[in-house]
Order: sequence, then C-alpha cells, then structure tokens
Amino acid sequence: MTDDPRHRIAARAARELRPGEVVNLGIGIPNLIPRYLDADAEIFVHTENGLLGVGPPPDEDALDEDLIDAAKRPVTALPGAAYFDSAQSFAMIRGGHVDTAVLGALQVSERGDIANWAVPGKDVLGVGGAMDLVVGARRVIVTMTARSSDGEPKVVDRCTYPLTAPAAVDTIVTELCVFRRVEGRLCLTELLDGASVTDVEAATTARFDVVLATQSA
Amino acid sequence: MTDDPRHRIAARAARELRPGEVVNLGIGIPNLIPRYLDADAEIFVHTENGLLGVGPPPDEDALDEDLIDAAKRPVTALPGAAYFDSAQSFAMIRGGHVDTAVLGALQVSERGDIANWAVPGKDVLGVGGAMDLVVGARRVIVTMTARSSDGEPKVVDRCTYPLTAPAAVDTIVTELCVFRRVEGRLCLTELLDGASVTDVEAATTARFDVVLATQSA
Amino acid sequence: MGTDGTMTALALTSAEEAVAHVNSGDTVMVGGFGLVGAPLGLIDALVEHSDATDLTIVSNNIGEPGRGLGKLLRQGRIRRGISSYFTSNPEAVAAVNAGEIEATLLPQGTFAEAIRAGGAGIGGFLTPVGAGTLLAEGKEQRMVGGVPHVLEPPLRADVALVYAARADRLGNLWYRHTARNFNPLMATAARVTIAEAGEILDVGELDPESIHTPHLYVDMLVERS
Amino acid sequence: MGTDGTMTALALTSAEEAVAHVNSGDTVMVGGFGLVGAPLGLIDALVEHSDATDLTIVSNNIGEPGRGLGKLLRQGRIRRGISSYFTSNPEAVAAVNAGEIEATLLPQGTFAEAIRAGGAGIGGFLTPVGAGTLLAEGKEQRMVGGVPHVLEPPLRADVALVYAARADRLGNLWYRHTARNFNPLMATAARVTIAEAGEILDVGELDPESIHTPHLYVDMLVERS
Repeated sequence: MTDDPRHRIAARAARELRPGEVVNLGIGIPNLIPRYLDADAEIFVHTENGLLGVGPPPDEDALDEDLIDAAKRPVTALPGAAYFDSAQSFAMIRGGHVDTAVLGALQVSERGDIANWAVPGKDVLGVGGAMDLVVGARRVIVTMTARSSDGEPKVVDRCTYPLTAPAAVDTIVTELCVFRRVEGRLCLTELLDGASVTDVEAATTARFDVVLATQSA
Repeated sequence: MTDDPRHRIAARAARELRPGEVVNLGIGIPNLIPRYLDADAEIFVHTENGLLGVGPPPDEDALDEDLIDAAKRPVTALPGAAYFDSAQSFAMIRGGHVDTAVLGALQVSERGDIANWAVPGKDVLGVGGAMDLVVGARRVIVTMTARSSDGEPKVVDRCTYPLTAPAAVDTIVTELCVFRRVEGRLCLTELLDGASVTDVEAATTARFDVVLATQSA
Repeated sequence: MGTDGTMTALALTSAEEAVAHVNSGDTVMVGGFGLVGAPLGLIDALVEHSDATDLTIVSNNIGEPGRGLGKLLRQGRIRRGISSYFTSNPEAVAAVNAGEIEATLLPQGTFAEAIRAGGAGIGGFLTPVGAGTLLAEGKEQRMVGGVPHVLEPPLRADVALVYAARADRLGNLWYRHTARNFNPLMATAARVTIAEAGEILDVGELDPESIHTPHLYVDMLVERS
Repeated sequence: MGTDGTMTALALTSAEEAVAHVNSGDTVMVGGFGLVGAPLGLIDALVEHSDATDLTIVSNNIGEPGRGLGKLLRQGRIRRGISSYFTSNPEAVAAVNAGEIEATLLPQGTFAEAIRAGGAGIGGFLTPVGAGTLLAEGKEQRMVGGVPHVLEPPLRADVALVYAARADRLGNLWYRHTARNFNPLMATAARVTIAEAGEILDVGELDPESIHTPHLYVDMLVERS
C-alpha cells in the first residue's frame, strides 16, 4: 500500500464497490479507484459525457479523439459498452440508474450536505455534472483527505461553501476513517491505518456516533 | 377523377403538400392521399408509432410483422428512413418538426377548433396521437365530407363534440370547397367540382368570408 | 474493472420465473403498439403462471380481444389501465363501462413523455397537448409563452415487461423496426425491468453506437421461446 | 411519395454560406463536450466569414483559449453564454468577471434536458437537481413526492451548429463514440440546424435502426473540409 493518502483513500473506496454495479467516478481520488479494483471486479464505469463501459486508458498509438471521459482524458470502451447522448446520460443519473457516484468534495456536513463545486468569493462558473450526480446516484461516496491543504477540517458541522446538494452523501472515506450516514446520523464505522477516534475527532467539526463494527484490515 | 367524394377530397388535399415536407397522415381519407401524389412528389411520411419515411404497402409475400403504421397496417420503409421510439416520435410532433398533419374530423368550428376523437355520450377511451398532432404539427389540414352520415354539417359555428384542441386547424378540404383560416377568420378560398357558395352555405353553420382567389381546376 | 471483457452477465431466466416478480397490486408497464413489439411470451407467462391480481397496467393498448393483454383482462386481473387507446380492445371498453376496470386516458405523446420522465427522474412536465380539452380536467394548467399548457406527472412502475429483437448477455437491447415504440421508455421507468429477447448474443456482438437500451436499465433477461 | 427512393436531398452548402444564417443578436447552440464533437469547421467559418455579433451561445463550454468557441470569444462577439462549465476556458471566466459577457450556469443534466425540452415542445420540467443551491435562486421550486424540485424552462435557439461523423444526403446523422454528446439534442432545438459531417453518404447507406438524428431536424449540410 502506498504512503500517499490519496491512494490509500482510493484503495479503501474500491472495496465499497460491488460486482455488477454501475459507477460514476469523479475527477481526482475517484479516478485512482480502477487501479485498486480486482481484474474480475465487474464494475461498469459510466461517464456522463455519454459512455457506459469505460475501459482503461488507450496505448499512445491507439488514441481516438472521439473517445474521452468527462475529465476529457482519453479512454477505451469495453466489450458490451454503449454510447448515448447527454440527455440520455443524465436521464440515467437523475433517474437513479447509476448505482454509485464516487466524488471528491471541499466539505461534507454531518447531515450529508456536500459542497464540491464552488468556493465563496470565487467565480461560480463551472458545475458540470456534479449536482446531477449527487442528487441522482443511488449511493454517493465522497473520497477526500480529512483536511484541506490549509489544514481545515473538511467533514464539518455545517458547510460554509455553496452546496452542491443538501443531504446527499451516504459514505465518506478519508485517510483516517469511514463515515456512514445511518438514519440521518453520521456514524464513524471504521478507523483506517491506525488512526484513533481522537485523531478523527481532531480532524472534524462534525458530531458523529462511533459505531465501529469492524476495524480496518 | 373518381365519383367517390372521399377520393376527390384526398386528391385535392394531395395538392396542398409541397416537396420536402414531412407529413403525418391520419386514418381514413388522409390515407388515400399517397395514391394522388406524383411519383416525384418527395413527401416524407411520418407515422407516430416510430418511422419517418413510410413507403407503400408491401407485397403479400413481403409482410413484416414488425413494420406497421399507426393504423396498424403493414407498410414498407423507403431508403433514408429512420426508426425511433415513441417519445422521440412525439417529440418530433409536439416540437413542431412535422410540417403537416392531415386528418379527419367529426366537427371543425369557424375558429379552428377541432373535434375528432369522441362523441358526446359515448366512451372517451381512445385518443391516440390525435391531440398531439393537431397541437404540434405546423399545419393542420382536415379532410372530411361536408356533412356527417346523419346529414349534419361538420363545419360548424361551435363544436358540440369534445374538442381535440382549440384553434388548431389551418385548412379544411371537403368535397365542396377549401376553407382556410386567415388571421383568425374562416375563409372560403376555393369551390370544388362545380359547387356554389350557396351549396357551401347550405352545408355549414359556420360564418365565413368568401375569398375566391382561384377557382377549382 | 473487468478489463478482460468478461463482464457480469445477467442470468437467463424463464418467463415463468421472471413474472414471479409481479405481485398483486403492482403497476406493470407492458411494451408494444398493439401487439407489435409486445412481450407476448412474458404476457402469456403472467396469464398462465402468476396469481398476481389487482394490477395497474400501463400500456398503449389493453391488447386485443383474447390476445396479449386481452387475455389478462379476461381473467379479471386488471384493476386499472393507463393507456392512450383502450378502443382497440372492445372488451376493455366494455370492462370500463361495466365499472370492472378504471381507465386513465392520456394523449399518446403525453403517455410516452410521462414514461420517459418517470425513467429520467423528471418530476413533471408542461405540455400544450390536451389543454382546453376533457383530458386536462382536474389537472394544473398554466400559460407558457401565451400558450396554455398542462402539468403532467411522470409515470413509473413496479415492473416493466419489454420485448427486443436482440439482447446481449449483459442486457443491452436492440429493437427492430416499429417494434421499438414504447419498449425503450418503459425499460427505464420500472423498479424491475424484464426483457424478452428474440435472440440473445454474446457480449460485444451488439454495435455500441446502436444499442437502444443500455444494460443498466435491464434486470432480467428471458429468451423468446 | 417518391417510391423510387430518390427523395429530396439537402443541397450541400459551404461552411461560409451556412453561417450566413447566423444574425447579430441570435442565440446559437454549438455541440461538443469541450472540443470533442464540436463543429469546428462551422465555428471557424463563423469566426472568419461572419460579422454576426451580440450572440448568445448555448454550449457546454465556451471552447478553450483560442480554440473552438474560444476564438469567437476573443473577437468579443459573445454577449451571453449558457453553459454548465465556463471554467474550461479561463478567458471566458475572465470575460464574465470583467462584465464583458453575461453567464448563465446550469447543471449539466439540466442543461441537456432543457435543450431536449426545447426541441420536444415541452414548456418546462421539474428536476430535483439544483434544489437548495445557488443555482435554484430566483427559480420556482415545488415539492414533488416530498422532494424539492426546480421548474426549469426549455432552451431554444435561432441556429444550431452540430457535428456528426456521418450524414446521408437527406440529412440523417450518425455520431461516433463520445462525440455524440449534446449534438443530437441541439439538432432538435433550433429554428435552423446546420450539420457539419465528416463523411456524406448516399441515401440508404445509413442503417435506419441506427440513425441518431432523423433528417427532419436538419436544414443544412456542410462537409468537413
């Protein structure tokens, strides 16, 4: 296992995914997840620009300018893939046909509010598919470091950044722990890589229940 | 020219259609129109069950059970045809992409209200695509005999049957004449087959202007 | 991600097993324009092997007398129909008039759009179609750009029964000619979508540009017998 | 009906002639996700051969700096942008901040759905996306099934510029891979739709089951040079 917390988070988040699931992976840590999936994980990756069945990046000599993901990186299409237009793609998302969205965030609150598209005082000129994904996907997993680059907790009592959606997050994976929202309450369900409850408490302003059913492997 | 008024109406209505137009043809008289079109008329026939480019009926030995029109009759598809689902088909209609709908009616009023789906006191259990077509098509041509089988005028001052849509009809072709709605007024623009204005007046309760720019050929 | 191309295939199911997912009181969408594109094998299985009753059927027609959904109607298992054209089955009309089934009539384009909306997570839509007619009675109406519109709710179902000429083993579907009609819409709008396919191909055999229903919409796959 | 199969073909037009249909003050939809699937030849013609200014551009992005719509931006001919992601062109962000262009930001799914609604004659739709956020401010909201929804209006345009890998001479279009994106939607939602095609085939050469945009949506056809 790498020392890079981003990779540790991706590796843990990969274990959340179940065979047969349709998953949309956001930019950043979520995009590291495929390398931590077993070859037989049987996850179907959806990208909102119009492809179900995203495969690994192509070889340099097999680049196809018509085949990209929503991060505008070149990708491939696996056997059984399907292309569709943007209205159909977001119909899938908004209609609840994407099982899981994994995405990064600036802040997630104890009630599951998520802020991941805008910083106060800066331009709010790019939202892309973020709002559709957090509202539409059946399950929303946030992968992020516990603190911002400024050292501020990102799991918070109340979001101060503009919301992407209220009460939308199901699971949070940081380098310290896994939080799950259960019946409206934030629960610490797993400590990662030797972190303690005190470590988690120090890195959040959110209230949470401690429900450590399993320890980190 | 046949003596059957239905065929005479279809033949006159055929002359309303312009090359390149997308046309939806209803059941009854409208379905007689294709036989009165020139071979090079270049009309694209749309059927709301999901085909643009309807061709003539197939030979008996070339029947295809998956290829019907909205009247559930076997048809063929011309070169350049496209199939689509019902939501797309009605998006075409409602979105104003079908140039002309030609359909029958029970009554049309002087203000262009049309009643063609239900008779008072009888079941109103089948509407099909009639409402979508009269509201959505850019131009609505009604083809019908001037009187019902009971001898009642069908071009009326006010519809007594349940409406398919208010103020929707542009042109009416009967065996007696052509009416057009111009700036909200019903205008008699052409007499057919030797009919007189008096004949037309006798067969309608609608008020109309007489604007006989051209005589019937 | 299964980069070897062996993605999870749907287990093939018999029509009898598949329709066991229909429960009494369910809303069931059934594809087809009349009998063209109707999942006749699944309907027959529902007729012969299921006891589910008190059903709400969402289908453009209620079959024809003694054919397709007309069989289910004769069994008295339909409580309500949502359709654009009951008239194609005179027995359905008679059942409505006798008070045996409840009828909800929608313009065909509104019917199609409402199913699409149900599958697409749209909470309602404004259409000019039907405004000023009997079919708008009791519905919220508002002006849009000076034109009266009706606010229509989405349609969803517990189970959708659809027919496709071809499927692959993941559940991707391809429809043929005018047998497409309502099937791709209904496949998106139910909790459980059961597809009856004329031919079942290996994964990768359908052209990815031409798949009409991507597999994420399909839960069960039955081969037409 | 032309039963001999020789249906009216669209006259092939040069990109320069085609963009002459764009007038100052027009709303113009431009396909593409970033530059993928963007009608680059038509955009270049608009940049080089048209004086139309004061344009409202409906496009997922405003190109990239100096590329695609980014060229038109540098010419100061865009008055307003309706997009989901201005951020991909920092010059567009700067132009908004300098008050040179007006920005309307929509969630990408709402943006796509609004264009589809515009083409489909839908007067508005309710979506849960954006409810409770900055992007719902000033918009009508209502509860549907206990969930807050935003009422979104349709988007329409004077002209749509789209790119398709293949067209036939009637104007039927087929898109390739993820270059499809917003193109089929925009093709439906404008008064005049101009398609730039990579390859133009004879009528009948496109599979009728796989045509993504039927020809009735397309007004002008330009071959990519």
